Amino acid sequence: MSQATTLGWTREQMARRLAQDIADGSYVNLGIGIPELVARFVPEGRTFIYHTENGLLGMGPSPEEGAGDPELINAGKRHVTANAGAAYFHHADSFAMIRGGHLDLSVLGAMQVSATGDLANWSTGAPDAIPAVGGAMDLVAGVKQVFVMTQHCTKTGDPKLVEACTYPLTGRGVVDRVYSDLAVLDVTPGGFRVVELGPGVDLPTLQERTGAPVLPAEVHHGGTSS
Amino acid sequence: MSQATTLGWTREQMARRLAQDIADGSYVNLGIGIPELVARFVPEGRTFIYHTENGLLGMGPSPEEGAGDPELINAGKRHVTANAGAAYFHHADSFAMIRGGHLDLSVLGAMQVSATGDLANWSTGAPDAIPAVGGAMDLVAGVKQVFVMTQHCTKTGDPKLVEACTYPLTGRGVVDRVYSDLAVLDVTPGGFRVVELGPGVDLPTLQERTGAPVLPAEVHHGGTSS
Amino acid sequence: MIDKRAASAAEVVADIPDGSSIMVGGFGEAGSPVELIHALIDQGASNLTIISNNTGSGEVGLAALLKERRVTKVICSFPKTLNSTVFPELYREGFTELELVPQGTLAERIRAGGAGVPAFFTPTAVGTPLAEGKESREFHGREYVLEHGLTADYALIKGATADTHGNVLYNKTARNFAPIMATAADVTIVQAARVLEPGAIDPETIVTPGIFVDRVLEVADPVHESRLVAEGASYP
Amino acid sequence: MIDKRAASAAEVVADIPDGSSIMVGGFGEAGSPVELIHALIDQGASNLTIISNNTGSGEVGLAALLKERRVTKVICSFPKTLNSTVFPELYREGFTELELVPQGTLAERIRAGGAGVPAFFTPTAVGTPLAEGKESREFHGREYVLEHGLTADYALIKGATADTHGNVLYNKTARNFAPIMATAADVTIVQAARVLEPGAIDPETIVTPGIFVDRVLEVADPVHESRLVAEGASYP
Repeated sequence: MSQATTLGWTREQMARRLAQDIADGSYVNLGIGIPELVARFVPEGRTFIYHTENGLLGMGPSPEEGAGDPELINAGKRHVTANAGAAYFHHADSFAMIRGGHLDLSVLGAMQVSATGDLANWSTGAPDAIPAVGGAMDLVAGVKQVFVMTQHCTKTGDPKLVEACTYPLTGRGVVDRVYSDLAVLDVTPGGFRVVELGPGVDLPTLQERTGAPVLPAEVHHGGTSS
Repeated sequence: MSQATTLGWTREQMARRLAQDIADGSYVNLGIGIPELVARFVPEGRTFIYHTENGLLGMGPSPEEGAGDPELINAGKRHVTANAGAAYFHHADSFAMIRGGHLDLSVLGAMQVSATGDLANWSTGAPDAIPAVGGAMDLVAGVKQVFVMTQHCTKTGDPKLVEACTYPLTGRGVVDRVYSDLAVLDVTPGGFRVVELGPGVDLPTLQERTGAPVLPAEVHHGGTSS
Repeated sequence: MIDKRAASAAEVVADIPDGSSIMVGGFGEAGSPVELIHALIDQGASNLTIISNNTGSGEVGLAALLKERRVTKVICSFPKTLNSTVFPELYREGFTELELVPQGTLAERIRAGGAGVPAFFTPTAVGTPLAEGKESREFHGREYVLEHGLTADYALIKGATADTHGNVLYNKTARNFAPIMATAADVTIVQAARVLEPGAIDPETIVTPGIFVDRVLEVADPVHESRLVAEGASYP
Repeated sequence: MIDKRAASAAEVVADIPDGSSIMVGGFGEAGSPVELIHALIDQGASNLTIISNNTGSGEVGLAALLKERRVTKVICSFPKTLNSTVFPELYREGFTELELVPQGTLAERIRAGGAGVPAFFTPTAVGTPLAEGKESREFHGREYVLEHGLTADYALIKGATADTHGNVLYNKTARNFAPIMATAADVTIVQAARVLEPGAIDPETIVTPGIFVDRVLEVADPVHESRLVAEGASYP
C-alpha cells in the first residue's frame, strides 16, 4: 500500500482514457467536477457536442478570465461559452433531451457504485446534511450510456465499488462502466469485469481495493501513452 | 311557424351580440364556421387576441386575394395574417395553452347542446361517416369559458338544445352559454335559462323550439341595435 | 466533424423498412414534407403506420402515399379535409385502419414520447367515446383519462432553414407538429429550403436543436400541395 | 389596447398576499429576478412557498428573502450552492421546510402544471429515496413513478426583451425555468431590460407568448447577483 500514490492513472489520464471510448458526433453531458476534464482530451478527428442541463447544447470551453457572461453558465454555475451550432432552450426541453434518451452519454462522479450498477452520488444520508440532488437522477434514468469517473477509493481508503450501496441511491442498475484511477470496469450481469488495468495495477491489488468481486478480462495491461 | 325566417337574429347579429360579452384583452379561439364571424364585430375600444390551435397567437384577418402564404393558415386551413405582437409555436405548446386554461374563451358550433351543458359537435355517429375530431375536445376541456354559437334548430326543424345529446359527445358539462338565432341562454344548474330573447321571439315560441325546459329571466326584450 | 446533410431524397429515405411507423409533420398543407413523402413513394416501403394530423388532399403527398396502398394504419385527429377522398375510400374498404385521437392529445402523446414520459393524465375526451375503455382517475375533484406516449421509427418533417448540425427553423404555421415529432422518432429526417453552416443561425432562435435530427436534405424550392391539387396533379 | 407594463417594482408585486406560492426563475444567478425579489422583500408578504431550482447565495435576492424569514417552504432541486448559507441555517432550525425534487422532475411538474396535465409517469428517481411512498407502475417492462403537476399563485421571472403584450425573449442560459414557470402561475410577473411595442419582436423567435404573462416591468440595468455577493452586499 506504500506505493498507492504511484499506482494507476492520474485524473488527466483517466479523462483521456474515457474520451477514447466516446464516438465521433456524440451528444455528451459531463457532470460537475472530475468529469469536466474529459472535454480537454477529445481524440483527434472527433467532435463531441456538450449538453448542459441548464439549457445549452453546444457548450464550449470557459471564456478568458474576465470575459464571462453571468447569464452563460454551466450546471456547475461556472462561466462557459457557446460553440457555432449551439442552441438555447428551457429546462423542460432540456430534460426532455435527457429523459427521452436523446443524449448518448452521461459522465458522472460517484460516492458508491454497486456490482449491479446502482449509483449513489448525491447524499451521504447524514442527518444534518442539506439534501440536494440536482439533475443526477434524471441523467442516470434517461441517458443512453452512463459512465462513472471516480477515484477507486475514498480519501480514507474505503472502496467506492461495492456489493451494495449504503448511501441513498441516485439510480438503480444505471451504471454501464466505471473509469477509476486503477481500472476501467464494465458493470455486467456477473458483476464488475475488468476492461483495462491502470499502470502498475494487477488484479489482486484491484480486488483488494474493491468491495465486490472483480472478474478478469483478456485485456492488454497498461496505460495510455501521453 | 310561418314567420320563422323573420324571427330572431341573423348570423351577423348573433356574432355582434356574442362579441359584446367578450372582455377587452381576452384571448379567444373562434371555431371554424359561424364562430369566425365574431371577429368582424369587435366592440369599439376593445382588443381581442385570437389563438388558432395550429400554432399562432395574434391571428389577423384574411389577406388580400392572392396575397396568402400557404404556410400561414388557421385551423380551418384558410389563409390568415399575423398581427403585431403575434407569436408562433408548436402544437404541444399550442394545446398547453388550451388544456392549461390559459385561453379565456372558446366559441364553437354545435350539433346538440344538452341542458347540463354537454356538447356534441363532431360526429353524427353514422356508421359510414369518417370520424374526425380535430381540437374540439381539447378546447371544451381546457378553455375557461365555452360559448356555443348555432342556429336554434337544425335545417329540418329539430331542436339542437335538448335534454340529453343523442350524438357522440365532444365534452360533458362544458358549455357555459348558447348564442342562437332565437335567444341567448345560460346553462345553469337548473337547465337552460334565458339571458336575452331575439327580436320577435317570446318565451312560448322559444320553448316550442327547444328540446328541454327553458327558464325565464328578468331581461330586457329585444335585439341589438345595428 | 458533424455534417448531417444527405445528397439526395432517395438516399435520405433509403433504409425505411416495410412495417415502419412514421410521423409526418404538417397541418393541412402547411409543413407537409411533400418531397420526402414522394421519395418514400418511390422507395417502395409498405405496411406503414402514419402518424399525422390529417391524411392529405388530392393525389399528391400523403394522399398519394395512401393511394398507393402503402399505409395500413393512420393515427390522426382529422382524417377528412377539403379535397380529401383517398383516405375515406381506403377506410371504408377496410384497408387502412384509423386510430382517432383528439388533436391536443395527439400533440401531447408525441411530446411525451419524445420526453421519456410513458403516460399522463388529461381532461380531454372524458365522457366521450374517445375515452371509452381507458383508465380514468379523479384529481382535485375532476376526472382525467390516462393517455400513453407515442413514438415512431421515423419522422419526416419540413423546415425552412437548417444547419449541418441539424438545428431547424420553421416558417409560420408550418411549424405545427414538426418540433415534437422530431423528438419522438428514432430517426428524424428534415427537408429544408436552406441548409447553412453551424453558427449561421442565432442559437437563441433555434426551434429544433440538432440533437433531435439525424438527416437533413436541402429542397430549395419545395412544392405547395394546394397548387399541385389545384392543377389536378397526381404522384407518381 | 393591451398594455401589460407596470409603472414600478412596488406596484407589480403589491397584491401578493401572505401564504402565496411563488415560482422564481433562475438557475444559480442566471435568470434570477433580483429586482422583483427585492420588491417582494419591501412589500412584506410572508409564509411563502418558493418554487425555484436553488435557494440563492449571499444575502441578496432569494437568499435575502429567506433571511427575512418570509419563506416557510421551498420546493427545489439543489438548495445548497457556493455562498449559500441562509437556507441551510433556516432548514436546520426547522423554520423552512424543503421538498426536494429531481431537477428534471421539477421542470416536468411545472410544465405539466401549466399544460393542464395533473399527473404523469417518469423513470427518474425510481429505486431512490425520492420515490419512496409514491405510486409506481410498469410500462414496457420498466418501472416508472407517478408525479404531479405543479402550479403556483405567482411567478417572478427575468427576461431580456419583452413587449407590451407580454411576449418575452431571454438571454442565453438565463432562460432555464422561466418559460415553463410563466405557464404554471396564476399571475406571471416579468422584469425585462427592454419593453418594446408589439411587432418589434420577430414572432418566429418569441419564447414566452404574451398569453402567459400578466405584468411586465422594465428594469433597464439589472444587477448581477454574483457581483453583489462579491461586494458583500445584503438586502434590504
